[in-house]
Amino acid sequence: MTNQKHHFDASPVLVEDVVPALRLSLRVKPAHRATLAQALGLDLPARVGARAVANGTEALCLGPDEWLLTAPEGTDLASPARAVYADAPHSLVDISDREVTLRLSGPAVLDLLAACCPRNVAAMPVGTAARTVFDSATVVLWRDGPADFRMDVWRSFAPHVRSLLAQVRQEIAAGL
Amino acid sequence: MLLIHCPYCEDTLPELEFTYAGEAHIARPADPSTLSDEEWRDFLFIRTNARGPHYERWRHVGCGRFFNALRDTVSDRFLMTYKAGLPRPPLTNEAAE
Amino acid sequence: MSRYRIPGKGRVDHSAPVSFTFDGKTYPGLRGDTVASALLANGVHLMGRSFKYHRPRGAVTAGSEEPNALIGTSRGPGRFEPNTRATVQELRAGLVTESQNKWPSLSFDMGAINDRAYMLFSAGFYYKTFMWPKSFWDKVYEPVIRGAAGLGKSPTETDPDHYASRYLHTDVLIVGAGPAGIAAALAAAQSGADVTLVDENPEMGGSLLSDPGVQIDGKPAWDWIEAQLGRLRAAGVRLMTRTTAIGYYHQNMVGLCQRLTDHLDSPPKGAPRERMWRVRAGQVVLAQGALEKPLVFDGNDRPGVMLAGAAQTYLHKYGVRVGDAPAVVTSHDSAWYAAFDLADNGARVAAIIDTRDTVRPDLLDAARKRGIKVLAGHTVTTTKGRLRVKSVRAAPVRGTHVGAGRDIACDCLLMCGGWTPSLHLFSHTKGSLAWDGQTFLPDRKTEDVEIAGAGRGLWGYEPALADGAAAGLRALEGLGRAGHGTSFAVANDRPGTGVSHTELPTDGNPGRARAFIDFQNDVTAKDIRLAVREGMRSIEHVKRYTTNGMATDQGKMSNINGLMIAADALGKAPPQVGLTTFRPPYTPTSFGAFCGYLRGETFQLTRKTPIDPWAEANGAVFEPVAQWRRAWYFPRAGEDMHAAVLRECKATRASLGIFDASTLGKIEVAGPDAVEFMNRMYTNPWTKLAPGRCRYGLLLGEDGFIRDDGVIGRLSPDLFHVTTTTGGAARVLTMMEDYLQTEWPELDVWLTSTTEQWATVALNGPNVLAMLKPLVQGVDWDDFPHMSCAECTVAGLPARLFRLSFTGEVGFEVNVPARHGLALWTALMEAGKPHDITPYGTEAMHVLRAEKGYIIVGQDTDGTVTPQDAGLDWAVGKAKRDFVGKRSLSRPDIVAKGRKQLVGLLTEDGSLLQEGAQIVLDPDQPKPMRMVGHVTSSYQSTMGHPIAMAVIEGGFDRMGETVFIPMPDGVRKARVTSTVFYDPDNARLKA
Amino acid sequence: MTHFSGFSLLKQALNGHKGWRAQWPDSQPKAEYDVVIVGAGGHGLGAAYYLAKEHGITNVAVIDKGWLGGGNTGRNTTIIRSNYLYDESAKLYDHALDLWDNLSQELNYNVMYSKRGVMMLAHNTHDVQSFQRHVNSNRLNGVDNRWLTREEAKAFCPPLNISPDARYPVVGAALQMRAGTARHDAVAWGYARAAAARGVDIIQNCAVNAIRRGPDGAVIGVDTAKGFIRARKVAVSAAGNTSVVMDSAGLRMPLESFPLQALVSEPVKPIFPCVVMSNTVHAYISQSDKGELVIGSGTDQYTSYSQRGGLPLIEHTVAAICEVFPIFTRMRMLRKWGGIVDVTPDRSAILGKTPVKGLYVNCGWGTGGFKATPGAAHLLAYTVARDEPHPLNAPFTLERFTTGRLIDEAAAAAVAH
Repeated sequence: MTNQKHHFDASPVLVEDVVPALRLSLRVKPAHRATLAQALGLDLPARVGARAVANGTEALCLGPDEWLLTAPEGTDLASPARAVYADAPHSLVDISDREVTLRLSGPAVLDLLAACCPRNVAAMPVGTAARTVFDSATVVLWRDGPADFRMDVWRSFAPHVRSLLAQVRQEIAAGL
Repeated sequence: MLLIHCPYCEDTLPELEFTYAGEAHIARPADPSTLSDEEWRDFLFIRTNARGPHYERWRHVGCGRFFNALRDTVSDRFLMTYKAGLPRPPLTNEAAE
Repeated sequence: MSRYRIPGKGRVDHSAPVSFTFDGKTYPGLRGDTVASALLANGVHLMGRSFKYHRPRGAVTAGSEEPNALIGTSRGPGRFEPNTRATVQELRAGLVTESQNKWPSLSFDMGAINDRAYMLFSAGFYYKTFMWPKSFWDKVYEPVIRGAAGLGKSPTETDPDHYASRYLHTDVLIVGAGPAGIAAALAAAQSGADVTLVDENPEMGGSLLSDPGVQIDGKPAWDWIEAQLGRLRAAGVRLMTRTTAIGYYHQNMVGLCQRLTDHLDSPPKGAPRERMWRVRAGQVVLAQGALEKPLVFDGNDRPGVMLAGAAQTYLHKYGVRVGDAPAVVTSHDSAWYAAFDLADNGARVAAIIDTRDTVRPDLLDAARKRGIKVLAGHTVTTTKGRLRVKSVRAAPVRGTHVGAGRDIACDCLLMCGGWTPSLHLFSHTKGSLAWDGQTFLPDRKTEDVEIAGAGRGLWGYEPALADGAAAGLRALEGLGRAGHGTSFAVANDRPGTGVSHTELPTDGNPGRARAFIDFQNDVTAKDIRLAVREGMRSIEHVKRYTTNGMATDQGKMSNINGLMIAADALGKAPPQVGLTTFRPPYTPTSFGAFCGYLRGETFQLTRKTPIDPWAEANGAVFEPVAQWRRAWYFPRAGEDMHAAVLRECKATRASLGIFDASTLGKIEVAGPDAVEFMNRMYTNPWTKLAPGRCRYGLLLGEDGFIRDDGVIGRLSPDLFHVTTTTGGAARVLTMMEDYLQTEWPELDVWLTSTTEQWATVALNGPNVLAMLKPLVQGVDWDDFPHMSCAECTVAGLPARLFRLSFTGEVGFEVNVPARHGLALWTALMEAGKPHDITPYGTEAMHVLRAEKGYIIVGQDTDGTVTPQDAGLDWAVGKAKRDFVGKRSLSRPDIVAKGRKQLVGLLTEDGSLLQEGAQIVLDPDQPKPMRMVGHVTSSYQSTMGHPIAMAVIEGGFDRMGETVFIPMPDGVRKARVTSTVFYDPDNARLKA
Repeated sequence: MTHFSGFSLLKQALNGHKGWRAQWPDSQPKAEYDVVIVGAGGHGLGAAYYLAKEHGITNVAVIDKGWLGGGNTGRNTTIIRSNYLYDESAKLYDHALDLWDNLSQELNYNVMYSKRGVMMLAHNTHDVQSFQRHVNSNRLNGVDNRWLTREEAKAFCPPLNISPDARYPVVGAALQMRAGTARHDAVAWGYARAAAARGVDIIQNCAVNAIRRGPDGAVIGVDTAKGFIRARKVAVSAAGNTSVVMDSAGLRMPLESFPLQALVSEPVKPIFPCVVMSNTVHAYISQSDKGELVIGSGTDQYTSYSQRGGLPLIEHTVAAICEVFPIFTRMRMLRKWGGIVDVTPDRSAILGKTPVKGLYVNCGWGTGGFKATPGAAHLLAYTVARDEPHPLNAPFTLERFTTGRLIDEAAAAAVAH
């Protein structure tokens, strides 16, 4: 007679693969953040977890000197960045193939995540993201909607994460 | 499982997102070659291992930053956390208890 | 219809019969029964045997604190568990149960012979004997002692069930859904706080379920519960039953074990058996009530002797009369109510024996009305009956004098020695307790926690409800939220008081009395006194010497009685003697629940490379390396490992070998200060390394010992592509980040892990250039010598190409974005066909590198090896003022003579040495021998004879000398050589 | 002291055990002692016993802030073995093993030393290389330790899962047959009783607040909760609290104290015949004479004196056990507790003199202190009595952290117990 806050719903949570996009790790000291932002033509939010989008390119602040940039395949961010390298030394590394991205959604998605995420995912504001842990894997968790998440997982960790998700989905489907 | 406040993320988060990184404020000597074997040993191996308030370092997987903390090793409670590079804060009364 | 079941009574479903078996016999029961209540309904009190004396025992409680009625429970293959408390296990269809610790049968148990010789088995007896003759300990005594160990039998099959876990963040967690807990939940649920209320039982309501006569706000207790739970549900409060709070950890983290399927006739597919909840609560309210204490007197352990509160619970919750002619012995008012309720339900109460001289008049009236004989100021000196109590002997006490006793016939004896607040979880927090003259109460708190109701020694429903509401409100305010107080009007409340005792006074010989304190472990009052007499002054010593409180109830029944008697024996007040620490879990909790998802394929992750599918499809044998699985070798039909590895090596030396090197750690070191950073981290000098070239890099710990190595390419002035060992990748990056962030924050350089960005394929062999050149665009081959690197395309894929060798042959490592890894591999396999390209695994890789004298960190080094020791002096930048670990290299014992140094070994008889074999200079010396080193690597080589590497004291000065390797089957002789066995002048690399 | 024997037990049984007297008196401190030992664990009590027995020094006090045997002696998983990698360690622990062998008779107290065998599981090539190195070096040192195939390991310990499909398949094992377990409390009590019988004072519930030094820098005594106690020599054997005590003498130590957790299951009939350790999956297990499965965990990541430790570590430990022994998932955990272990940079102990005259230290045993008890006690007594280390503990100096001659068992074994 357990009565959950988030009702176990008959429709199970969805776990889908997201097609790869361009993914870059940008590292630059706070002093030169503005210069880079200008060069790339998008805001580089200073608060860890905050996101900003401009013409298809999204910037997520992962740390005080670290941003994760995602953009459609073929977008050229390297050239504008290189142009300001002398004034604003930085590191821009292509990591498009380092992680794979899963989309997790559905009414019970918070239960799905609560099975392996120690942090309070329910408290994450929509439109933010966080680098956190899912079981033993380090992941970047994006909250795109109340019941809509993306999870970036290092390629070789993905099978482990997938089989955990499958177990929990089965458990949720069982209604207990 | 401890709760730890990351001074960079300005958020209080579960221990599983952090790794312990040993005693804080043990700066690497500018020129190790000038140190005696004893001084070098002290830097390498000697630790306060305080019973009570302990200055120590942690790293947060979220922002990837190392930071400092003052934690009571008897209660395991964090008295404060602060950014790397900041000077060692004095013991508060609470901490001194 | 079971003989002792009262038609229509209780919360069991009389319309839903459920049958089960106990020791092979089938019994009828009802939905809602526990095994214990169903057995009692059938008049069965004998449910188990005690640990040491094998004394017959029945259920003494009706809850999770039960020490006696432990049974084996089974729901088919792989689903057996021992030591289940019959008082907790709910009936379900097809439940099979058995009694424990008996042979041949529960009613006739040979082990009971111990009971005859009980005088020998006093506390700590085994420390005093079984020592002569010495040899008998191993051969006779210990096997016998171990053979007698244990209660139930361990499971022997793999568990087909699975287990789950979940994190939960809640504002207020309330443990215990009795009156205080429910009141607390009602208060805390105001102003939209997120509230979680948990209870270990199948139903919420706690003691109210055993007191249906009580009225709250005009409603009968059970209706009131129903209504309040409805309100809580409506307020969105999380209500969790069958959920035990097992442990209270740091900063309001509470572990909950939720039992999901053990009570179901047929669990839904995919449902976990149990789930561990890791709850982080803003505020915690502990409303766990109190535990009833037994009285301590001779024969207080016979089947049929049970706690009065338990009898009341069996009556009201399960509609079971535990006997027709109960006698009651008590030092607390609460047992009187049990007597009345039983009397009102058809039992003839033989007598109420109260140790107190004066009893509340209203209780005496109520007893008189029911015609119950009352013996105030009496003690109980003994009971009779073998497998079931038959009579109890009561005697008047005047001061210290015990008068003439009389035997009172009964078929069960209900006892009550008062109540102990259940403060186990509070103790987990290291909160302190204070003694109020009767019992311990919560004192100083270390967490944001409130304790409510009987847990604070409050008795009666009205105080408990009021206290619960107040605690709930305080919790709410602790969250910075406001709420209003509530009060409850209680009619037919059952207030009560009582006194605590040590052993009850007796006129018999105390030395012969069998007055039990810890029922399961057969600890008696005189065991405690003996322990004190033998110098055990700390309660911890008493506990450990007598095993009091160490049974599966963890002292819930026995701790306070043990303490009272120990304190009495020491002539101290209980608080001066202290209480043993309560440890998690609150009740025994299955290992499976702790495992959660950490079982089978999700026990620990296995990392696989992008090329792993090809290896699997092509019959690779794999080996685990750090978190990865790697292709070990690729056996062809009829090949064993040795044959396959040798073929792979020879093919590579003769023509072309291909190897999946994707697991190598990769770190991008980028920024204007990249070269300065590299100079500080690695032993090597980097300033003069031109872009487009690479160099072997050696990384030390600050202690001067080798930590990691790898080839490092400089792609541009500001960009280094660093590779690390497979196992070292994460460690090295963390170490670099540590130095960068905390020691050298001024440097403009950044580190990015690219281990998984790139799939890496190594190509080695004399034909590699012929095969590779046509596939590569963007490399100037005239300026691409050994140890070069470039960004280019390979087979049309964007690539980073490194010309380097870990085999001694011309070699390349091709890095392409991971998604293309498999495509690259297949393209290269295709292009390599003309050169019968041969895939090789990690074993061949080891052989090839060893022939060339290349070390493997972690195999040829073990954390105590310096660059000099490993013969890697050449990789240390002498001119550099400093680098990580440099200072340690000049410590006295690091520069001392006779350090172990890495050399090669060739056996005289051409035999293969064992890796890990030890080396001596004088094979004829006696043991302990003086060992000068050991074999670190040893392989059958492509050169027709085995080769080995070893670390040997002063090895560099022993070139050509003979050393000895004594093995069980004889002493090997080996010649000390250089570690480079193959192509010492690098002719093949320059080719 | 009443001699313990089957006969005395029988005699006492017949008169209701009235005749047993205190196994050790609860002493009050005298003004002065030849030797004060700080810490009444097995090591400290044993050292007092050997001082009295082998060196004729009986004016000795053992002082503890709590009850004797209440530290790691009473909190460990009682594993005893000596199959260590480096000669120094193997010889030291084997010395202890020899003493274990006769300890019950020597103390006239049954410490239940059970030579049931300790098996260390190898799960991969690296384990095999490292264990072969153990086995060979132990063999040439005359230390018993042999290599078992996977099937032999299974035969020796039937609950073992040797399926090749396991995440960490068992590929073999190293077995030391004369290794095993002992009853931890009995070790402390046996030494206490035997030491007291030789005139040693055991002073419980008396915290040592500071070690006092004279004008010449030499030790002159200890300040305690019960006042100043003069002493010519002070030996600190305080495990997790060593840093704190030594600090009061002005000595900073290369130590860190970590929480270590252990647990027992409900008692069951004999199912587990030996001790099994796996460094790769981080778990070790045996079955007590009472029938409980005794399971040891690793240390938590942060230094602590709280004797608590967290839930995640326990979950991983239990999971590791169930991975290697899948039949145990339906067993239940009965009790979990924590201790404080003091760890050195090279995971080997420090046993010997200090720069302070008259001050000796025995610490840094990490998770391996119990097995060393008689050996450490014996060698500490020797070092204190002669003011020079015994050859067996000579390598375990403080100086090694200055000179670099580390005894790095840590490098060889992920967890050293």
